[in-house]
Amino acid sequence: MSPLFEVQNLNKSFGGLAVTNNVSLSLAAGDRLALIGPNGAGKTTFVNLVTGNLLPSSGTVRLAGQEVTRRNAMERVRLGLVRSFQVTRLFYEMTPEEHVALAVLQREGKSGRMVGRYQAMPQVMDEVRDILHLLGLLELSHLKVREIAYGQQRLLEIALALALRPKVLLLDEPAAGVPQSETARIEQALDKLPPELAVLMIEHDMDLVFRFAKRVIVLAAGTVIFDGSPQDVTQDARVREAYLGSYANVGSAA
Amino acid sequence: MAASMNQTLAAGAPASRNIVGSLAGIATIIVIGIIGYYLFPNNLALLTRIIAIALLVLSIDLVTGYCGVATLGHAALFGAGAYAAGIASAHYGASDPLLMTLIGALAGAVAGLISGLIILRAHGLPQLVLSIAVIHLFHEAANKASSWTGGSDGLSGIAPTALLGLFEFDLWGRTAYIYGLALLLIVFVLLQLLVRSPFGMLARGVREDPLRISAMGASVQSVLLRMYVISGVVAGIGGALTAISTQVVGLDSLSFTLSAESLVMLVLGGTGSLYGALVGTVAFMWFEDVVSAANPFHWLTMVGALLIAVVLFAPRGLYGTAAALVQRVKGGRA
Amino acid sequence: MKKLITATIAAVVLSSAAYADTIKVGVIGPFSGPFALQGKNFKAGIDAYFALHGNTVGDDTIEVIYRDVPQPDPAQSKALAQELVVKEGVQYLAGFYFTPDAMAATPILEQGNVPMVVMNAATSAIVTKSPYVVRTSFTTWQTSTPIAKVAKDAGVNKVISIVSDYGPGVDAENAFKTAFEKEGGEVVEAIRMPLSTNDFSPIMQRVKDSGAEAVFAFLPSGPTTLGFVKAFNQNGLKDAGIKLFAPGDLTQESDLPALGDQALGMQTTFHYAVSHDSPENKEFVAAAQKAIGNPAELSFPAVGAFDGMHVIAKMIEATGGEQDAEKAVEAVKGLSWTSPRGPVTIDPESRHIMQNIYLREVTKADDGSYFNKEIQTFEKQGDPGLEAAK
Amino acid sequence: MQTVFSIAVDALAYGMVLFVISIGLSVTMGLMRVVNLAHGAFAMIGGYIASYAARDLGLGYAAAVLLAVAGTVLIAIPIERLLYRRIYGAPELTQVLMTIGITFCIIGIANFVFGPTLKTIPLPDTLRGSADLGFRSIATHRIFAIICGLLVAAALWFLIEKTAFGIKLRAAVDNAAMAAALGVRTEFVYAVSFAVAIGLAALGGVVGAELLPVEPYYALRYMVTFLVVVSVGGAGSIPGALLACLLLGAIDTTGRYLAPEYGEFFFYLAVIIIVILFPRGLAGRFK
Repeated sequence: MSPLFEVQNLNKSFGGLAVTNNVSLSLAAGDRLALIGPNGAGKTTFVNLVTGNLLPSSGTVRLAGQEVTRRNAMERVRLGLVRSFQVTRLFYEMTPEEHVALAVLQREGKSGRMVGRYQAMPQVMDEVRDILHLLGLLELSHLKVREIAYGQQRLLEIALALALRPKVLLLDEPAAGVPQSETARIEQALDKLPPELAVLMIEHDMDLVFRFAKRVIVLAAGTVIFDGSPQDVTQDARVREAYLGSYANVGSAA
Repeated sequence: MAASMNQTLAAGAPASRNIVGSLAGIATIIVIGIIGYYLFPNNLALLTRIIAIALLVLSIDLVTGYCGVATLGHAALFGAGAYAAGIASAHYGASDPLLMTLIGALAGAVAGLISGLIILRAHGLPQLVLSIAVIHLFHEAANKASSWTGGSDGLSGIAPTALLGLFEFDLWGRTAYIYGLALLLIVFVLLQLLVRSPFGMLARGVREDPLRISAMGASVQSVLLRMYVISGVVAGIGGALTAISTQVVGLDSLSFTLSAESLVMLVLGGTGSLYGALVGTVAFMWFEDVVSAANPFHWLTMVGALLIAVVLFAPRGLYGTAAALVQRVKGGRA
Repeated sequence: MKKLITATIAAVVLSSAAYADTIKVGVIGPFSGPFALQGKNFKAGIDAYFALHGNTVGDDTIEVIYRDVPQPDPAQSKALAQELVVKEGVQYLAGFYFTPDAMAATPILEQGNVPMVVMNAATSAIVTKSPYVVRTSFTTWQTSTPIAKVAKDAGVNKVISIVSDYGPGVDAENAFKTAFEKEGGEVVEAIRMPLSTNDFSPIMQRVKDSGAEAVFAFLPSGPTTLGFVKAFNQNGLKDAGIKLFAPGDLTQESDLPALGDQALGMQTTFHYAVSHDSPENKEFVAAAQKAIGNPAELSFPAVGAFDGMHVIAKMIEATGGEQDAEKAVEAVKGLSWTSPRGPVTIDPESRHIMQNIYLREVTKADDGSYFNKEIQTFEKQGDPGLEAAK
Repeated sequence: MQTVFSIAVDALAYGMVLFVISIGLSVTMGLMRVVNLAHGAFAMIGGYIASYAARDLGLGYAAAVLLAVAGTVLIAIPIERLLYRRIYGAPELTQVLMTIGITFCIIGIANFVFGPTLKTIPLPDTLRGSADLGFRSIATHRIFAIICGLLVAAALWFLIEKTAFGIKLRAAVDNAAMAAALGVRTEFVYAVSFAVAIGLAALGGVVGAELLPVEPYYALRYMVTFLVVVSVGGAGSIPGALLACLLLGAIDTTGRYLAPEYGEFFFYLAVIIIVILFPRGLAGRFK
């Protein structure tokens, strides 16, 4: 059986500077893969290549058996590849309920309806409530998003992704910017993700990576330098070099 | 379980409040319409004109207020409707007012599609410039096709027949006014349904964050284009109403001036709300009428001062600021 | 509430009944905006008429109600005309600077039993739109036709026509072409340029390439005329001996101070020059300049308005103040009088004004100001535009 | 061939006049991110002051130009402090509303003070008349406008790219908070940039008056042209604005020569094509 999601020999360079260098990886249903790497390793570029916001210089991206290398972001979403954003991108004047409802409607192909209200569609409302409940956002469902805490906005990002019922979920630093006290809620939310879902998580927070991922890929200078279990990653010489070697540069890079 | 019951109740409350609110709004329009009829029985022609422009401003609100597209060329849609309805009557004898309205709506939709296809190719300031270019092209086209449009002399010879075969469009403009009011009400009710529908929600999403919308698998471009076509229908109806009620169409209906003025009316009333569009139109046109009658030589200065005052003291527009005030008072009480 | 409404209506009805011997005249024109100067001239002409002849006819007092349509906007014009007739109860509609605005109001004349006196709008066809339209201004055909003879007499055979691309411009082009070809001349090229043209250099290049001996031009008065005349001079056309012919819109008195030396020697044909030498005109100019405030701002719309008020006064006289559009219009058909511009007659058939058209040359006066000096008269010109349309 | 040259000269002259008038707007829109529809109004004020100084006070042309620039800036300072400062960073539509309001007021006041007629600025003898280029003649004043345009472009480029003030300005534009933290007085920087932009508007109004005569509706009549030019060039870019002016000048001039009756079509079609191909302007610095 071919994997659900597969990247082969992906390259991207900006004016001669190779930012993504021959990266390959694959995901099957139920996988929990974490992609880590020091600052400037090319993680953001990689995300953009995978989601279709950037076109690669060479290489292929396959999703559910189809080649999607040149397809745009929207089509990839429809084929089941859904992402969350590193910096929350939400509709700040709308409520969490509206967010999730919009996602559910979009998935069901009903978002173009010009009459009727989602509140009057029982299955939609049931699903919306279920998802909000799952992520503990139900009591906030009628506040405007700009009025809720950042940690809860991060949860809403995940809720939105879930509402689209993806086959492959790409979580771009789900805990970024969330205060330490609230990361536990993000972890809980991640634990509740459907087991058959293939998840690729980009993350800085190593605690979260160790708890969540079954497999880790380390990216440095656009190249995959490690692919293996979380247990082995800290022992790997190249990973240590990439991270420790980069400490000296952190100050100037930031 | 109890908690979730409470949530359900809470969820139901704002929904029903919305419906009550919208019914109240419709009732307000009807009441104001009737008061207008009896209070200014001799000004119905001007009131009808306000209605036609209100339809144009509502139409701009759909793309600007709900989708975040900045445009200074929206009169193209209005003028297309006005000319189509006028040409149908003057050249083809299609003078039934309902038919003319339909033709206007269709032409508005086509114009919406064309200008949407062009204007949506850019964002921000370049988008504004594209819209300006579009309105100038439409204007020039109408000026050039003078055998159809009458060019700068205006298209005359429009003679709508009696509405439903019963009501003549008379000198007092009663029929035109009531017809216009009915059109406005129908459009308003439909638009209220639209902006609360899933599609309306999608459009608001596009305004706030297009990237997020495409990350949800929806096509931003398609949403905007559909909205442009709907907006064209609304503006086209407004244009047809002008053609029917004044029986003449001029190049001004395809002008940059009208585009800019109606955008100003929208911002004055408050973007992103249908009431804002109506309030803005009525306020601006009323102000213009009063001030230009009182002192035509200086009314421009006063309109300018009004605009500055609105930006300084009511930045969300008249309706938006009033609504926010009401909200705050209510919030304070709760 | 209902009481209040009834009371309001009653008040409106009563107020119009109480002043039965006040005859209201509704004047629509551009009183604000870029064309406000023309509206100001309307008002000056009307005020001058009242100053010289009083505002009473028999027992009746004339009251003028002004309504503003800043730019061509037929819908607005129609709405205001309707309001004037229905709400203000005017017995006469007058003014109308722009053709579309006048055209828009014609359908309500018969229904409202109201005559319309056009004080400026210059497209021939307006008078055909309703039997209740009388015009006291001019048509573009009327003022553009005689210049063809002037050109031919000056020995010019090949002319290039340059007009602004809108109704009056096209009228001017057709009028000149028709007349000039009748004289045996040839219009080698006819250029229509957008109204918004700022830089006329490329047009002047076309003139050079065309090999024409003279230019016939029509542009609306205002900022573009200045650019046009300057471009004509600075691109060496004047020095090359190419002549410039135009109807008087190009040398409107209010533009002359700005045109200055650039316009010296320009020949235009028009129905009225502020400098016209007659006792009637001296009287008129004195009154109108007083009314307008700044004497330099006075120009032709004022005389259209002045004569328009004369026609309305005659109409009131004929009807004894009763509202009877047919009788009123009938009364002025064939009416002749001496206007500040010279002898004029309302043509009984077309209801358009027959008048002298003058050839004028821009001349510097002793005090350093510029004026249109009349040097030739074409007597009793009708409107060739109506003929051409037949 | 001679015709081609001739058209090219016309295009250059027209483009440079556009440049002199529009470049100030490019500064406000690109560097200060204000959609300043009142730009033309300030150019008009400059024109009026120069006309008053030269015609009614009988001062020389150079003195009139200086007076116009200084006077317009002086008038603009309170407007900046009271009104513009409130709309920095506001949504585009708000800026449009405010600056249209300002434009209307200025038009109304100009109409009241100077009347509705055209005002001219008498030229000195050296700029009057025409110069012979061999194959054609051109108004001396046009040559003056071309030189002015080049000087302004060079001076602005120097100011923004090569001076300490330019560095501060660019910093303030890129990241106002950061610049402030580094000790740049952003309010001061903004005020100075605004003054420069207004001064350029006034200069453009005076130099361009031969082509775009001064009258109260100047501010509205040419508003769209200025906006289009700046946007096509890419707001905030001096080379971009120069390129846009020359290109649009060429298109406009050629179009009006070849097919004057479709002049408007050519111009706006070209604008649509350029904007779609270069959504950030020919040399846009910012999104």
